[in-house]
Amino acid sequence: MPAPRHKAISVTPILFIEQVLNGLQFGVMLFLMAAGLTLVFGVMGLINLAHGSLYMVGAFAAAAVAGATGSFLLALVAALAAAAAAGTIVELVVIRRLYHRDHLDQVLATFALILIFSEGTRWVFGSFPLYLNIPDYLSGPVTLPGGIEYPLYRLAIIGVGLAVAVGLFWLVSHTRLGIRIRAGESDREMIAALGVDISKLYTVVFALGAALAGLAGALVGAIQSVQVGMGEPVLILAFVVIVIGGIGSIKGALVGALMVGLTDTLGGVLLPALFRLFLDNSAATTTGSALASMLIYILMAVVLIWRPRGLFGVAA
Amino acid sequence: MTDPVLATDGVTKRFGALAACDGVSLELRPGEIHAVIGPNGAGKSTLIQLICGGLAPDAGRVTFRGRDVTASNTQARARAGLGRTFQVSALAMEDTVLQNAVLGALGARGGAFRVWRPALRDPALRDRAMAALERVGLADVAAVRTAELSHGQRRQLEVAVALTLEPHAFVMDEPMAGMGPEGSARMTRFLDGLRGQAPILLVEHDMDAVFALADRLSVLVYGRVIATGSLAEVRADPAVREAYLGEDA
Amino acid sequence: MKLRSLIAAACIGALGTAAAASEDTVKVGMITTLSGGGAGLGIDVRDGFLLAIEQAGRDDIEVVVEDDQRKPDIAVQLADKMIQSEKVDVLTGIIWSNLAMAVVPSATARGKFYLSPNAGPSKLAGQGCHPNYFNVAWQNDNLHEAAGGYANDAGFSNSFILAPNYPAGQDALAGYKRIYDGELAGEVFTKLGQKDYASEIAQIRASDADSVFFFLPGGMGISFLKQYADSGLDLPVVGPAFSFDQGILQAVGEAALGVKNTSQWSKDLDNAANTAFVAAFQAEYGRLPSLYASQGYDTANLLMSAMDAADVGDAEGFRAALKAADFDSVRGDFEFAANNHPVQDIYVREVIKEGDVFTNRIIGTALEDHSNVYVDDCKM
Amino acid sequence: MSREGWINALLLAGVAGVPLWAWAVDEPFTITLATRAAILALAGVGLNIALGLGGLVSLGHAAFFGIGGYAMGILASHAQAYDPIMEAPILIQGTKSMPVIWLVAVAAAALAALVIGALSLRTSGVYFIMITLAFGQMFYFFAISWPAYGGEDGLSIYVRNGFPGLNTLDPIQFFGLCFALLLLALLFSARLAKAPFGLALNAARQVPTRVATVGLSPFRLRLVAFVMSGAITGLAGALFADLNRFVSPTMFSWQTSGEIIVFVILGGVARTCGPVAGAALFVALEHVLGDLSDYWHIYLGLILLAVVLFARGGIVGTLAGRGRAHD
Repeated sequence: MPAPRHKAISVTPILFIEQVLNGLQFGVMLFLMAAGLTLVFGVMGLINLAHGSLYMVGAFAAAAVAGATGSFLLALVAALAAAAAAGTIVELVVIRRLYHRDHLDQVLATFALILIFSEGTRWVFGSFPLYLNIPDYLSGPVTLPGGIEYPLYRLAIIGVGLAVAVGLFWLVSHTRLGIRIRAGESDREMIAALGVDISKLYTVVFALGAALAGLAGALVGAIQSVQVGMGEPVLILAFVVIVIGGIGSIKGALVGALMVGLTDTLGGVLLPALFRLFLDNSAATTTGSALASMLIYILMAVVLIWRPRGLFGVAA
Repeated sequence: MTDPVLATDGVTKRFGALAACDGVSLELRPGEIHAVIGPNGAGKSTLIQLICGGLAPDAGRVTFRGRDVTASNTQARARAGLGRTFQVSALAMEDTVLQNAVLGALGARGGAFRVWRPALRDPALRDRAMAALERVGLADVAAVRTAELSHGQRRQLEVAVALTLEPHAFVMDEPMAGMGPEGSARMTRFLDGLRGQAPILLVEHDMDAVFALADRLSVLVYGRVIATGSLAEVRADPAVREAYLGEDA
Repeated sequence: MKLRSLIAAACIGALGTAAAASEDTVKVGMITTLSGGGAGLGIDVRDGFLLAIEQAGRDDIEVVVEDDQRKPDIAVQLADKMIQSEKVDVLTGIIWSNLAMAVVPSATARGKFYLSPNAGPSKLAGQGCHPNYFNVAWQNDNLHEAAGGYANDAGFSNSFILAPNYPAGQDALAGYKRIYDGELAGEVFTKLGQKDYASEIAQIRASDADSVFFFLPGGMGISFLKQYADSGLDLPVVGPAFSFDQGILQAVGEAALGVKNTSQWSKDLDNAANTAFVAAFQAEYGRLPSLYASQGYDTANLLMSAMDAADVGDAEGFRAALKAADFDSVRGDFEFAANNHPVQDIYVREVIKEGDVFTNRIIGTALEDHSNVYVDDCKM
Repeated sequence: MSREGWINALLLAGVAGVPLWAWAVDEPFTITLATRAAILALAGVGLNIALGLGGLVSLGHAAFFGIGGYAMGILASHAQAYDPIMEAPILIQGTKSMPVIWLVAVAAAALAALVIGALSLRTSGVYFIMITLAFGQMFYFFAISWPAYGGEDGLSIYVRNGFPGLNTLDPIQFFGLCFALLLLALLFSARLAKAPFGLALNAARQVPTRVATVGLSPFRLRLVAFVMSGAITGLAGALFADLNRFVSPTMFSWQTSGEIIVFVILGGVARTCGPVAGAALFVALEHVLGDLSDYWHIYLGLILLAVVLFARGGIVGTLAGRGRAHD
C-alpha cells in the first residue's frame, strides 16, 4: 500500500489575515469573560473560579430560549438576564461572605460553586449537549476586501465585543457607577464614607460581570457546543488574560485578551509550519501542536517574570 | 573627627515628578544619637527605606562601616550589622514574643536552613533572644502571643528584635509612636543607655524625646536637609525656625 | 448491600428463584461514565446493557454499576472494588480508551473477563491482547479505516485530515491513511478539548483539498461541524460515527445534514434483532438508541450467550463460549478475530432529518468483514 | 498532650485502624480506599508546607504529583519491557524497585519545584496562584501530546513495584508502606514547623519585611519551602501511580491541584494533620455520596461551601479551636 504523500500547508498572506481575524475574534470573546473577572477582582478583591459557570448558565439559557421561541435576540437577552440573576443570587447567598476572607477560602468556596453549578445544570438539562445555532441573518460567509471569505457571525462577535469594550470604558470613566467602581478599587473605606451603599455596589458589579460572561457563553454557544463543563477551559484562559493584563485593569484585560487570542491562534498555525523547516511533516505537526498548546501559558509565565504584576497592574 | 558608621551622600529618590528625597547627605557617627525630624511628607520614610535597602536611590550613595552598600539589598545590609525598627510594628503576630526574638537571633547567626531541631530548644538562640527580651523588659511575657501584647510592649519587642542582631548601628522609625508619656519616658531612658552599644539614627516626632536624646539633629523638609548640627545650632537656624519650629516655638 | 448498585436481576414476578440464583449467578461489574461532560455515552451503554438483560428475563445475572467520572484513577479504584469486594466474574462498561488502558490489563491479569462495549485501543489488540479480553464494539482504528475506504469509493484524491493531538487522534489519522489511497492536502493535530476551529477551517480553505476527514469526539465535533457549515465551505466531509451519534446529533442540527459517517451499526439496519432492539429501547427509555446503546446491548447478549454454553467458573469453557459469539448481534453478522476483536461490516451512513429528529440512514457499505491490522501482533 | 495532639492521634489511629479492621474481616477494597486517602494526605502534607507555613497558594502542585507519577511510570515501564531508558553516554535501566523510584520521583519533583519556584516566587498573591497554575497546565498539555509515554492514554504497569522484604501486591502491606511514609512526612513537617526554618518561613509569611531586616532572605526561605513541598507531593505521586498501577496526564490537571488544596483547607491550613483529615473525609465523601445519587457533586459542593463559610480553620481547626493561619 503506497503511503499517501504529504503536501505541507503553506502560510499565504490571505490565510495569515484570516488567522489574525480569528485571533481577534477569540480575543474579543475572552475579553467578555475577562472583563467581569477583572472587575470583580479589582473592586472586591475576589477570585471567582465560578465565573466559568456563569458563562455556562448564559449558554444554556440561550439554548433553552432559542429552542422555545426560535429567536436568537431573545436568546441573548435571556442569557444576559439568566447569568445576571444567577450572579446576583450567588453574590447575595455566598460571595458576599467571602470578601473579607483570604484568597484560599475564596478559591475553595468558588471551586465548590463550580461543582454545584455543573451538576445542577446536568440535573436540569440532562447529560447531552443542547442545540443553539447562528440565526439565518448572521450565517454564512461574507467576502472582505482582498477576497477573503469570512463568516459574518464571527465578524459580529468581534463587533459586539468591541462595542462592549467601548461601553465598559465609558461606563467606568463617565458614569456615577463608574466613579464608584474606581473609588472602590482604590479605597473601599473611602467610598463607604462617601455614603455609597457598598454592598449594593458589589452586587451590581458582580451581576454586571456575570451578565458579560453569560453573553459570551451565548455568543460562543452558537458556534461551539452547549454542554456541561464548557466554562472551565474558558475560565482558565480568562485568568491567563487578566493576569497578563494586570488584575483589576479593564485596559489590561482587553490587551491581554487580544494577545492571548492572537498568540493561541497564530501559534497553532505558525509553529507546525516553523517546525516543518527542520523536521519531517508528521513529527513537525505533533511537536508543533504540542508546543502550540503550551504557548499561552509560556506567554503568561514570561510576562509575569518580566512584570510580576502584569502589563497594566498597579504596584502593591 | 572619626569616620561615620553610616552615611548617605546626596541620595535622591523620585516618584514621578515628586522628589521624596532630594540630595540628602547625613552622617551617623560612633556613639551618637542622630535624630531626623521633619513634618509629615518630608521624606523621612523614604530616607529610611533608602538607608535600609527597601528602595534603590536614583542618585547618591549609601555607605555603611566604610563600604558602599548602595547596591546591596535589605538582607545584606542587615547582615552587615544594620538594625532597624519599624514605625508600624512589623512582628509575626501569630507567634510568641520569644519566637519573634529568636527570629532575630537566627538572623544574627546568618541562616535559618535547619529543619529538624526545634528553634526554641537551641540554647544559643534562646539565650540570645532572652537576653534581648530582658533588656527591654519583656522576659516575663516571652511565652505570650505577640497579638496579645499592648501597643507599648510591641514597640519594646521591635527594639528587642533589633537588639538580638547586636548591630553596629540602629535605624529607628518613630520608636515612641503611639506610646503614652510614661512609655515614652521609659523608652527614652532605654535608648539613652543604648548609644554606648551602637549609634542610633532616630526618626521621631516626639520632640521631648528628641531633645532629650539627640546629640545631633537633621531637619528634613520637602525631601531636603535644611539644617544639620547640634540642638543649639539647629534651634538657632533661621531657616528651621521659619520652616518648621517657627510654628511651634 | 451498602453500595449503590442497580440490581438488574430481572426476576420480575419470578419469586422463589432467588435461592437457586446464588448458585450459578454471574456477577457483572460495570464501570462507566455517569457524571460530568461525557455522561451521555456511559448512560447509553448502561441502558442498552440492562435492556438486553431485562428482555431476556434472566435472573442469573447481577449487575453492579459504578460511575468512573471519566477519571482513570477512579476507574482503577472501582475495578479494585469490583474485584476485591464485589467479587465480580466479568467487568465491562468503560467508554474511554485511556480508562480502558488503566483497568483492563490488571483486571485480565487477575483472571477476570473483560467485555469492552466501546473502547478498543491498539495496544489491547496487538501485543497487549489477552484471552480474557473481548472487544464487542470495534478496534479503535476500524471506523477511521472505513472512512478511508469510503473516501476511495467516493473518488476523493486530496483529503484534508484533522484530529486532536492525543493517542486516539493519532491512531485515527493513521487508520484513515492506512486505507485511503489519495494524497493529503493537509494534516492537522488540534488541541484536545479545543472548541474553536476557525483556524483549521481557514487552513482547509487555503488548501486545495477535495474532501475533509475529521475525528473530533463529543463537543469538539459539534463545534467543528457548526463552524464548518457556517464557513461556506462545501467540500464533502466524512468522519467516524462518534460525532454523529444520536445523542449529540440534535445539538449539531442542520449543520450535520448530509454528512457521511462510518459506523458498524445504524438504527435502520434491517435485521430482526435490531428492529426488536430499536423498538424496545424507545419503549423503555423514550428516546432513540445510539451507537453506544447498541454496543451495550450486544455486550449483554454476548455475555448471556456464553452463559448458556458454559459455566463462568470454568474459565476455559467460558472463554471458548464467548469466542464463539453465538448471539444475534443488532449489527448483523458478528464474529471474533484471533485477537478477540470483531470481524464485521462497517457501513456508511448519511445524516438525515426524520420529522423533527436528526438521525442517520445507511447508504452503503464501506468495508466488508473488516478485522484489524493488529491481529498478527497478538500472541495468545 | 494538647487538644490538637489528641485529635491528631485519634485521626491517625483511625486511618490506620480502618484498614486493619478491613483486613481482619477481609474487605480488601476498604484497605485500598484507606491507602488512597493516605497517599492523597501525603500530597496534602507536601502542599501544606508551602501553603500553610509559607502562605504560598500553589494551584500547580499537580505538576509535582504528576512528575512523581511519571517517574514511576517511566522507570517501571522500561523495566517491564527490558528496554533501557538510555544507552549512551551511560546505560540507564528502568527499575521496579520502589526505593529507587521514590528517590528519582523526589529528585525530579524537587528539581521542577526549584525551577518553577525560582520563576514564580518573583510574583505574589493572585499572580502567584495563576503562574503556578500556568506551569501546571504546561505539564498537562505536554503530557497529553507527548506520544513516547502513552500521551492521554497514560502508562499501565502490570505488576506493582517491589519493596525489599514486602509483598506489595498484598493490600495491607502496601497500605503499611504508604502509611509509614505518611507518618515520616508528618513527623518531618511537624519538626520543620518548630525548627528554625519553619519559624523563619512562618514569619516570612506574616511579615516578610521583618524577616529581611534581620538578614534572612524571604525569597530563599520560600524557594526552599517550595522545593521541599514539591518533593513530598512528588513522592505521593509515585505512590499514587503505584496504587493504581497506572499513570496518566490527569495527574497533571488543574482539578488535581484544586483537590490537593481542598484536602488542606478541608482539614485545616497549617495544621500538621490537617491534610490527613481532609483527604480522609474527601475519599469517604466520594465513596458515600457516589452511592446516593448520580448528581453527588452537588452534595460535595454544598459540603465544601459549608466548611468554608461556617467551619473556618477546617476540621482540625474547628475541633481543636483557635486557628493559626485564619485568625
